[in-house]
Amino acid sequence: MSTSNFPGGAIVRHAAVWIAAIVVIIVMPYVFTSSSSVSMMSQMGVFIVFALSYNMLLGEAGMLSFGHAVYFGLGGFLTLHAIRAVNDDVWSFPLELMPLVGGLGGLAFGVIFGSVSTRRAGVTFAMITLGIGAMVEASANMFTNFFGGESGVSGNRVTEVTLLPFSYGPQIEVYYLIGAWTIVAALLMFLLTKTPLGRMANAVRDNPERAQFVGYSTTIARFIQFALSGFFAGIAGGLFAILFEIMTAPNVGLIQSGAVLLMTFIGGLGVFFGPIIGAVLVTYMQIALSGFSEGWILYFGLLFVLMVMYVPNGIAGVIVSHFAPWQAGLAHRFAVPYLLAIVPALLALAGLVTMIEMGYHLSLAYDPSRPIELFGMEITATSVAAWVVAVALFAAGLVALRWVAGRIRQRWGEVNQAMDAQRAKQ
Amino acid sequence: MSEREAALKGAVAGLILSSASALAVMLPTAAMAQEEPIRIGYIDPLSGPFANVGDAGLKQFRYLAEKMNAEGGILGRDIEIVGFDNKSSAQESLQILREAADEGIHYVTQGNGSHVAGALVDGVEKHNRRNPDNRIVFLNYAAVDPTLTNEKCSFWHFGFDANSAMKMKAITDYMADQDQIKKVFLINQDYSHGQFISQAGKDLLGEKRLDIEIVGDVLHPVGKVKDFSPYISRIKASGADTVITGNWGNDLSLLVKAGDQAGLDVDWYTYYAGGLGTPTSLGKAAAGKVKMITEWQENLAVRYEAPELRSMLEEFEQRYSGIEFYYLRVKTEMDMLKKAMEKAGSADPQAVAFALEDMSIETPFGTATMRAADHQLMQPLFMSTFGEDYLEYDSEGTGFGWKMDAEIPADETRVETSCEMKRPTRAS
Amino acid sequence: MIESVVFSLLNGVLYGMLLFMLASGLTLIFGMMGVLNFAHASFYMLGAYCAYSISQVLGFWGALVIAPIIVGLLGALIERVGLRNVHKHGHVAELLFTFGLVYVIDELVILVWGQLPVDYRIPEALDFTLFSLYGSDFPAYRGFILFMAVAMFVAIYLLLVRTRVGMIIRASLSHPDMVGALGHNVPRIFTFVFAFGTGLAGLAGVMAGNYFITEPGMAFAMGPIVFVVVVLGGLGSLGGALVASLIIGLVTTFAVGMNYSIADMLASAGIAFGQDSVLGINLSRFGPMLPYLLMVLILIFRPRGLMGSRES
Amino acid sequence: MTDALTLSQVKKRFGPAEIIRGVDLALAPGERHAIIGPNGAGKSTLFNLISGRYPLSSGQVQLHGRRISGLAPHQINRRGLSRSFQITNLFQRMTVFENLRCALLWARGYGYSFWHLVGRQSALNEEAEQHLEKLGLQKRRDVPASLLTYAEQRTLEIGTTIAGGANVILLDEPTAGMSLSERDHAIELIRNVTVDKTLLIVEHDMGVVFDLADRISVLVYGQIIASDEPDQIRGNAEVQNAYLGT
Repeated sequence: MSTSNFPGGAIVRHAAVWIAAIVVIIVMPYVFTSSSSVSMMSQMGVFIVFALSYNMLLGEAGMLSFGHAVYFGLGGFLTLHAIRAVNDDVWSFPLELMPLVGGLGGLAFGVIFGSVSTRRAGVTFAMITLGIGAMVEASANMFTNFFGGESGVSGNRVTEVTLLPFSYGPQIEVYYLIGAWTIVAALLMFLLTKTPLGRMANAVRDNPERAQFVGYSTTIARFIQFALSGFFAGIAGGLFAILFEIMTAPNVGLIQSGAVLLMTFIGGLGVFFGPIIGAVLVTYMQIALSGFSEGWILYFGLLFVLMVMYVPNGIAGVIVSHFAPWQAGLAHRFAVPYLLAIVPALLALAGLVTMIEMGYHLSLAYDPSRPIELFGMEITATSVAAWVVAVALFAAGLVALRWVAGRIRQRWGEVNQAMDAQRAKQ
Repeated sequence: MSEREAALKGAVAGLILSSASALAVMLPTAAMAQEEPIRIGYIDPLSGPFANVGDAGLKQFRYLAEKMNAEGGILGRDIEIVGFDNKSSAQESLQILREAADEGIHYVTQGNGSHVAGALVDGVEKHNRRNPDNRIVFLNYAAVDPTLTNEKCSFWHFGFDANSAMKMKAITDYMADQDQIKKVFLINQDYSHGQFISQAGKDLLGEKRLDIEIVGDVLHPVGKVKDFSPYISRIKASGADTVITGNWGNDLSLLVKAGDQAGLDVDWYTYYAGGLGTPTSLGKAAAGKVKMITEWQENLAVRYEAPELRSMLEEFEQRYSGIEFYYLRVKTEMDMLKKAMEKAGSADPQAVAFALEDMSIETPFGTATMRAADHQLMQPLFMSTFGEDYLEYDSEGTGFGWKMDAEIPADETRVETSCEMKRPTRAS
Repeated sequence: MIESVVFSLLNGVLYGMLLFMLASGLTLIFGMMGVLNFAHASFYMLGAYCAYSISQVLGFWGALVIAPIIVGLLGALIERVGLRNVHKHGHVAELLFTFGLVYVIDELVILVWGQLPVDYRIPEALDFTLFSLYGSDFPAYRGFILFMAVAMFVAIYLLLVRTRVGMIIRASLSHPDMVGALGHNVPRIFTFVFAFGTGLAGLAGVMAGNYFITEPGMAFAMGPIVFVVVVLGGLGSLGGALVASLIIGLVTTFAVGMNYSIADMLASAGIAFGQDSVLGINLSRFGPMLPYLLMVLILIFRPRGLMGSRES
Repeated sequence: MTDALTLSQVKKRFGPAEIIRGVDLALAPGERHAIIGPNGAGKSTLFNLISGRYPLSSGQVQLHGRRISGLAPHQINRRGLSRSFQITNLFQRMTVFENLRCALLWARGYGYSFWHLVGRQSALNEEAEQHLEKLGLQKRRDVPASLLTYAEQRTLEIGTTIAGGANVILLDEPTAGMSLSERDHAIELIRNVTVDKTLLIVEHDMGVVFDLADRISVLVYGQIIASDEPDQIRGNAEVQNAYLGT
């Protein structure tokens, strides 16, 4: 019997990862102390939960949804209404557990909408979720009592009904509340992948037909997975509501649904920590990049398109693909070509960024002839020379990158051969 | 093996990615001035579908700040406008509020979307309560929801545009004097702004002119209607001679154009026909038919002989072809802020907020006063008509411009407020 | 009453035909390649903007010819450089690729043409009243749109039925595997179909850009509804797209005219109930929801759509 | 004693074409039955009809005397009928061990549980290990199914088919594409794992068929033209004529 069958080692290894995660969450606010970074990290926590719940669909069960924000948003609205009810003395429920309200709401709507949508798979399923998403978004304008019209629903998270002696007014207290929920939700979703349902979700993703011939209804497996995913999306929505104290109609809408898809995909589908990377990265980019450049959506779109083309397994997929060489002690052989790749990659990127920034500057700027500051230089977008240099940089970078890519490909070939040889020896 | 090939490509793209994020950090950041400027956070959409409007506003603020700085700034300090992209989202705006507070920005200004303004009023209130040593004042240059200076009013919020109720009062006052108006149709966007206009329009007309018949009152979804001709058929069938609409952007352009194409002969009373890009897309369709109620349009500078404003708008338009000097109230806002800071002798948010209360300022068109009771600016409003017959400045190079029909003095725009202002205790 | 019905009918058909111009390209691309092109409406927007720029130089008629070709060539380029690489990762990856493309195209349009609406006008030659009915004018340009849409349907139909390329495409619609097996260059057909489909979207943009407004938000406003049309009609079915376009056009147009709520109807039947609840909401306000509701219902109960031959 | 599997007047039409034109077949419990026939005779279609993959146009299928036609595949599977596929049909991204464990989950009553951790279910894991051993795939335990050799994949396919403990097994060309030695190994395996089970097998390789089967049916153009013991089939003139001879 091979060693990995003995669960002890795996448990210790896993536990170490989770403890490390908890430590990181505790320490981060001491590293990034400003209230906006604490707020940004809180958002990251929210979106980690949301992206993980989305991965339960697309990554684990192969269900492409364009309407996952429905459960996120409705969960958030319900949580906020519950908080308002507590503030109005209609109800009493501790703030710490409020995300559960969102979770149960997400679960309930997941059951309702899931019962109709999960009967289909593939593109049909995707279209149904798109339709439901658009419908719920449109209905936000009709049911203004619940959705609060275009100004949304707002509340005050300081309810005075709490389990712990915190008011949750200060940002940092909310951060730790979200951190705790993130850990709990992530752990539960991780464990879920180890259950019969989780395994069969994978089975239905890989081969729905075979899943049927080992006794499982693909519809029911998808449905339960979908509803549970709605539960966790609802929790994320509840946390979001506590963080911002306001929910608006776009939170249930298609753009929010698209955002979670982007996060999950960029991070990496099917690898558990992929969506976590994606949520952190995309949240950072959304907040930070939009402050740097007017063209942040374009960078974002280009990044996504390039990822779909060249890195369909996401960032986590790239990392995971290096595990085997690492274990075989061959990872160092990539060092040189990877280092080589950085130079042309930076060149091409610098060229591209310069072109895009100059383009935006020309089309939108306050004063197009005024130089822009880029990479510590002053660049005049109206000068032809700047454009020539930028295009040249970009082109040269690309050409060099192609060459390096060849080297990397070759090196992968060698490493794979070496690993096969190692395996053969065993 | 294809899977491995993918991994290779993955490795390459991964590198691009990592360097991309590294570069993102190195992108330009605002250079630090030697002397700490007074910074105003401008929170409006700078990307997405409403970016054009947000962008035009930002340019105007920056232009005026530059002018002010050239004349010595405020209290010897420069004004810096820091643009933040809120993507039209209330939540993003709240996140920006925190960022702004972190960066030591104590003044924020916003205008596009009453829902964002509402969230900001709420957010600023909570922020100032939770962070009494780092307060923020919210100067609202365009959001017109009356609740902002009524139920939701806040000591930290100042409204520089006449609110929707005041504008409707001005419109109906003007209409009451137009004897040819017999049948009025209301068509509005189906959200609180449009709903308010529909209700207020009916109420006020009913009070002022009993003989006017309201022949229709329709709400349509915001930004969703591509073809307004069905609505036009209804207006036509109702026999209306006048239409009131609070629509803005494409909902307004498409509506008026569809009316023109169907040969509908009515007068349009609007709030936002002068809004960015709207004259361009309206063009000939609007000529002689579309009216708007505003605190400003460029030909007023000619009519009221305000050379300072004329040179300002000409310089501005020369610099930015395609956009115009849309908001006089931005200038009013900046001027009042300057006056208040000088009166308070500091840029301390609370002192400045107190100084702004009941402050008056002279504009070429009359006095503008910040009413202390609800922090609503009282300023003269003007009814204007779009057409070939304008004084000097056409709109967005269309060959059509705005001609003033009537002035509604500041006093006559007054609407009672239900605001119960909670003021902080004044530090002596 | 009759006049409003007649006008709603005319307007509904017109809007429906415009939708069809967009949907036909999308449904062709799906039928042939299995790709649901999320960026289809973005190509439509590109068509409008290109037409605006070209019409500055060559006038509307030049734009009418050249702009769709440019958009089609761009589509071909994107298919060759991007989509083809993604193809091997499956349909979901293709869907995601076009999804990302939406962001890129929409932003590039802003980069090139700016964020303001551009002044793309109806040509003088078509700027007159075609006829008047019950006192309402029917502009000639609407007639032109109708004419073009019908011409387009006929042209596509003939192309599919009469030409060799069309035969191959039609064969691919029903038996995608067979065409490759018969020795046709499937990748090249894919490129052609994608270019053709996006070119059609571009043509729709040329026609609609001046009828509506050419501005950066026009793709986002049109995108989801075109999807609804194509799904409703049955993915890959041209006839289905036509029927569904007309249905959606008429439904949305007529819903607008409904100035009653369910509660009002109950009240007129003598039942006073639910004025303050959902039932009291004016039916016209349900208008924007209806297409999506239709789509969800059809997908649940008849997933191949009204006239589709196979389920996606 | 009721038959394990009964087909009565089973028919299947695809559009105008009738592919299965009234098949009657009865398998006694414990019987190893092979279906042979020329390409396009409808053998795989017949499997798909029995296992619920396609709906019947008319007729009936019974499992242990109870009607199963009209049920969904997973319901048929739960009643004790399992099948393999002509084209390898595994959970490609899962390891060999996990493929086997997934095949056991329903049979061991885990259902759609999201409160058990499969790693902690020792009885379940042991059983999966036993199957692994039976298949001789211990060394490949943690290899993803997609990386197995072809013969290994076919072996695993048989393994997942029988793991759930179904007593009626349908195997669709289990040895197609194998080398001679691999084939002998597969026959041995099939013989071992189907002890006390009812087996219905489609196979082109006559060696396999005559080696394994107790009885053989010959399917030609959607009809069974003969159904008998191997020796009788070998001598049947009609079969010779329709299939073997010409």
